[in-house]
Amino acid sequence: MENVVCTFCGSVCDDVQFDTQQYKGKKFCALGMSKFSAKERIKSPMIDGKAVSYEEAIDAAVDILVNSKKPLLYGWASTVNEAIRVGVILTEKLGGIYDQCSSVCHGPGVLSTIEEGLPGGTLGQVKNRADVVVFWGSNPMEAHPRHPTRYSVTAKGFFVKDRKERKVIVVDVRKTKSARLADEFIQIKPGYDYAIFSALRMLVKGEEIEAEEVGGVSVSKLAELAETMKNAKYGAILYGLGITQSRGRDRNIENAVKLIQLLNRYTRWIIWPMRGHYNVVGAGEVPAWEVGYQYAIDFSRGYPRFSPAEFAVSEALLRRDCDAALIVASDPVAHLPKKAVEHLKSIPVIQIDPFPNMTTLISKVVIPAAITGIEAEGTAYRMDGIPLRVKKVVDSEYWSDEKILHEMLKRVEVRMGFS
Amino acid sequence: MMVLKPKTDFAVTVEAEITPELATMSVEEASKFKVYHGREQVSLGELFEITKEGDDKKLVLEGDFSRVKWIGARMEDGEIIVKGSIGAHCGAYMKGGRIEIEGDADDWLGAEMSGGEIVVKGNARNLVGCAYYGDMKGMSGGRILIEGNAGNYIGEKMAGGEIEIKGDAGDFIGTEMTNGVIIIHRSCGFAGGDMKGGEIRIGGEFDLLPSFKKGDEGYVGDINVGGKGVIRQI
Amino acid sequence: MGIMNLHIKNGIVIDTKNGIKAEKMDIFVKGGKIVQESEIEGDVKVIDASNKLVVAGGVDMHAHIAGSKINSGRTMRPEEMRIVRQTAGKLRTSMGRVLLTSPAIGYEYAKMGYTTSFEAASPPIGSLHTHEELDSIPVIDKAMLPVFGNWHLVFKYTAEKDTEKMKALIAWAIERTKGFGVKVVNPGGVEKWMYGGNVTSLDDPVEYFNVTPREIITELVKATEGLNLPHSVHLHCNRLGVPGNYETTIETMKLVSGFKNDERQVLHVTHVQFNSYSGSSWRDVGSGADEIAKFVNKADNITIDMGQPVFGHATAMTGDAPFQFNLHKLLGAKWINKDVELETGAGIIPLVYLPKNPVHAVQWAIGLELGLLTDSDKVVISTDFPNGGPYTKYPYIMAMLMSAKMREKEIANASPYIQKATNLPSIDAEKTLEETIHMTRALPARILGLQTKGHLGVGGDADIAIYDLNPLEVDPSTEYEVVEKALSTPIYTIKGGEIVVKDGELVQEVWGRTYWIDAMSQVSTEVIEEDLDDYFTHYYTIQRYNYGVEEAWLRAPEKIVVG
Amino acid sequence: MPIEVEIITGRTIDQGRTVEEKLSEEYFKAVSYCELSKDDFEALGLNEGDRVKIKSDFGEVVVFARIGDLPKGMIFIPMGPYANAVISDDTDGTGMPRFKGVKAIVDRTDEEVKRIEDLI
Repeated sequence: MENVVCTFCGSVCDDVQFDTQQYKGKKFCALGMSKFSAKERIKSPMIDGKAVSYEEAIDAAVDILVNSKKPLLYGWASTVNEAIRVGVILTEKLGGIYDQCSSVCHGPGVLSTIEEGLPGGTLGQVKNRADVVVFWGSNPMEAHPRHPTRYSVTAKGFFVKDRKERKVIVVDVRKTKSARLADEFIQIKPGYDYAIFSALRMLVKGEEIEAEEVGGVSVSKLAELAETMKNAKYGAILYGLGITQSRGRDRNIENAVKLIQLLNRYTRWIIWPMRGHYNVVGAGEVPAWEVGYQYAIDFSRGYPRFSPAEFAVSEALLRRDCDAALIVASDPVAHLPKKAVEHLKSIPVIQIDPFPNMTTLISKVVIPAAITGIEAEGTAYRMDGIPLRVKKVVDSEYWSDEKILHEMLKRVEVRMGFS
Repeated sequence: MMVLKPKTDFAVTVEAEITPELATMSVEEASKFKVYHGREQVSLGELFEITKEGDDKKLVLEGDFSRVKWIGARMEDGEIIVKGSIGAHCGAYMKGGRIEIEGDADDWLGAEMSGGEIVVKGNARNLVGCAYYGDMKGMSGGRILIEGNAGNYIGEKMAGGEIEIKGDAGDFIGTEMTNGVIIIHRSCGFAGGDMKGGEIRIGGEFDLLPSFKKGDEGYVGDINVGGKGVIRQI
Repeated sequence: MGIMNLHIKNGIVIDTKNGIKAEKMDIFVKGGKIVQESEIEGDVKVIDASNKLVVAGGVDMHAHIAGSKINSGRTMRPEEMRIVRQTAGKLRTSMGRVLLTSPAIGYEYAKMGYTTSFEAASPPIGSLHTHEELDSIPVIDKAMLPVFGNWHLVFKYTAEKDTEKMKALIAWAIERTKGFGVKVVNPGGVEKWMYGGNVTSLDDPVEYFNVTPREIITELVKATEGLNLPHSVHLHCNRLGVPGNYETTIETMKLVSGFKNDERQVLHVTHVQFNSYSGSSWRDVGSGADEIAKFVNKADNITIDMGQPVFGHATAMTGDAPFQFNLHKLLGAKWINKDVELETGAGIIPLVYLPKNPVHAVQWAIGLELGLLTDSDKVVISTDFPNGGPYTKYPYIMAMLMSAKMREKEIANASPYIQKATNLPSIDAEKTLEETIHMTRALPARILGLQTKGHLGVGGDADIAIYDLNPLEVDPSTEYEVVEKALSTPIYTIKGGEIVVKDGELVQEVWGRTYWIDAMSQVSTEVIEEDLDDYFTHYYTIQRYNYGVEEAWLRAPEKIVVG
Repeated sequence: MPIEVEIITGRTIDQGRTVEEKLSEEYFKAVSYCELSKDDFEALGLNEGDRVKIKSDFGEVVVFARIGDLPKGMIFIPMGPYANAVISDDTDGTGMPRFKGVKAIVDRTDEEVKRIEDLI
């Protein structure tokens, strides 16, 4: 099969091939290759570890959800928009909390967009035009292995035809694999991205800085960077978790956006996050059009409210502000801070996922799902928002996320008197 | 005066937008006041024991209110005494009156308040006197005193009034503030990013941004926005 | 409730397409269509419309209701989204002040008696997203217009003056995007923005591609007319939002003087208010509406819509990215920009129109001037939602056009600058109710080429609005408050034969269709195969195989075959 | 002598490759280690395969130690359950825990590295 769409990372490569007979991929990176390979599955729906039918598991799940005062519905980044949409409506009807993986990934980027916007562009713009690319706190070589060749480093485009015509800079606190790929690596002190962006804004405007160094980098070095940025014809900052998960979080990005706003007064620059999961963008876009917000949404009053400080998954758990959880296509037990997991362990958890993981170990109801992109189709948004239809390439007995959630929604509407 | 005590440990957080106005009602009337416990809308009397002593506009909260949100939101006068700790959004949009918290305060204390006074004997968490998501202006008047420490994002987009913290504060103090005063007696992280006006007084150490210049009064900035804010060491 | 037969009895019908001017008559509905009385059999629900105005459902031909632009706007503006219009229950929760959630968009149109709306600009590569949002909007019928004016392949065929290739590209792109027509936004200017520029006239060359806006527009009109699409080229002119731009707008309209189409206009110029400024800066900005209206009235092949600003909150969102950057600098506002590879760009900025602000007041006055001075058969009511404000204010705009007295009252609240900068204060003209009904129903349906919309003749879609207004008795000139209120809250909105709104309240949710145009039989895409392959192999970041939208992915597609 | 460090967590190819097989030996191997600078590694007297105990204000965890290309005083742990035992759960009002830049103490230990299942 040609033109298969990879459902691992936010690069969503749509030029890969998959041999359904041998269950093996071609042209994939190491991450995609592992995604498109046979591995252990959850064998059947389970309640308290005992195998049951889909219908029984869904009934048990619905029981938990309608009896809870405020369920948390979390995950979503590794499934398709069609399933996410049902999930948002389900949360709305249940008066629960909808949150998705961004809240431990690029959620701060949403907060910065609220403050300052997001001057951006698609990855094709980077490929075709960017003569300066700055990876800031991002490490594509390990997180998005084909990103550099397809879009951002060696990619050949309409105006920038060659790697030699593009300057690649990595800014990070450690010398990552991506740093070795760059023309220049600028090592900074952890926690000082914000101050460095402030310094670059000063330097771009031609203001003098009294200090000799900022965030572990000499001001003369920063002045050089500012000059490179001003002299670019079309530049791009592609940022990663290095600035969203460290000191400053959203404020780092906000300050970076202000730098980009300023640079656009001299030349053209864009900034864009290096989103992780293949459809984490959809997990934010779908609720945005359905209910107005991207993540951390509480429906307990019958209408959506947005507040990451309270309703992001970590906060909802730390504040004990949910008394049941439905986890879809995610593994919060493996990816949340220990203390947040403690509360999750104390409430009834329902899991929908193709693969057993750490959350399976604490779940009361486990519902196995078809693997999206292999056994189920649907729409996903690449990290830059480009929509792509992921494909079903093999048949499976497993139900899709969309079908499972739709069955849940139907029952919830009946139980809550909405139908 | 009206006294409220939680009857149980709540399953999830409770949202109770009560103000001293409640104390002017009879116990029976007050019991009927609607609050949220998760998606369930319940009456105040279901969750709290309510007693009344005299007619003054004063609310006393006894027991654990650390998971009760929006207490004193939009209040205009009267007094609230919290014997323990209080949940998020306490005194948000407050216009007048007084709130005293003997324990700790959660996030969004006095967010967008325009008048009145809040005193916290313990610590406060984040977003004290801040603007809500997407709003242009944080606290614009009144006074917040925190005798312990405070968290991050204090007085963001502050446009007036005063916040005083006797202990340490976290990161990003007075970001984008335009007016008002923030006093931190001990240390904090970054202060005054993109501030246009107002004053931040700091007793201990802090992270000075490269976009401030030393003047006679202290550090002036943020130069990136042509700001005339002042950060002064006390 | 299901589809039922309806008998709408004794209503006062205005149906300009069929020449019905406020006549008492009955309307019959079966299977979602308007039928003859004789076709009705079995159970019939009778709606007593005695002394009530009965008209076709409104048609919004230009609004930004779906896709990455409005959705990015929602993300950037939680302050817009937290207004609660309806809590969750049987129906969906409905949210938003001017920007709205998808359920709110459908509900609010229905609650105003509108049943069709067109998304006015979608980046072709993002069309699947646009359709996902359209599919999440309840009640109304819809369609979307992909943008062409800055597409590299359009530049290429413009430079080559190859109409056959341009036709093939348009037909191919509309089929791939499941789009409806040819939208053009600041042709050439957005490409120049990719390196920080913009065009300043119709003859500015676009570097590298060796084309000018004049050539791009001309070639696109030529190809669109060659294909005889139901809708003409739908143009957002160059120099939008620049004082003095009215001259460019007129010059642009002159470009189509040699084209003629028996069915419709050959050029629809959209949200013209933003392109009708005289003066040389914001300090001396004035109205060029008079000149524009004169030109349009004389031309028999051009239509326009108003792009009327409404005082209050709005969000600017357009493919005109360089304009949005200027607005960002002007207002110091937060700013989303989205460059879209090889095709287009976009920008989003929050803004608010203040009556006392001289510029805003001038913009407001110009919109109304255009509505008043242009023939009612050539100007459609629009706010360019959400650029000029909420579409829920259409009844306000209708009332304003019908009442000089109402305008006088509003003018008194606006900046006095409009007295010298615009003609509005001296305009006495008043549109009739029939004319404003025409400008919101039959006219937009005709401009879009929708045969079954905007009228109540047999065979038409049973999209009907019934308002508490007796056109035989009401005097809109003096009773403007009554008129505005009545038009804002229909007694009934019927969509496809189903009652969705009763007494201003939503009673059920139905799902409309998505129209799209298939003109593929008229072209051979062979002529552009090589170029498509070249672009997808070398410059796009997605495979050609994965480009576009299949019909099966849409909720309720309705294909219109052309040729 | 224990040393003071700052913890950075992040993705690695091996963590990504095994992320859908969380209960496998490969995933365990991919996430149950930390990298230290050569200087710190030697200062703690470590050899390949040795274990260290990391303690922060938020918890402690035992992991295998490796040398990485890091500045002195910084350790790197692949994102996952071992890292999450010691990173900061405090979101500082942002909803985002602090996965990077958390202060900790690292010392050599003879304690075993817990299996994934035993971490819960």
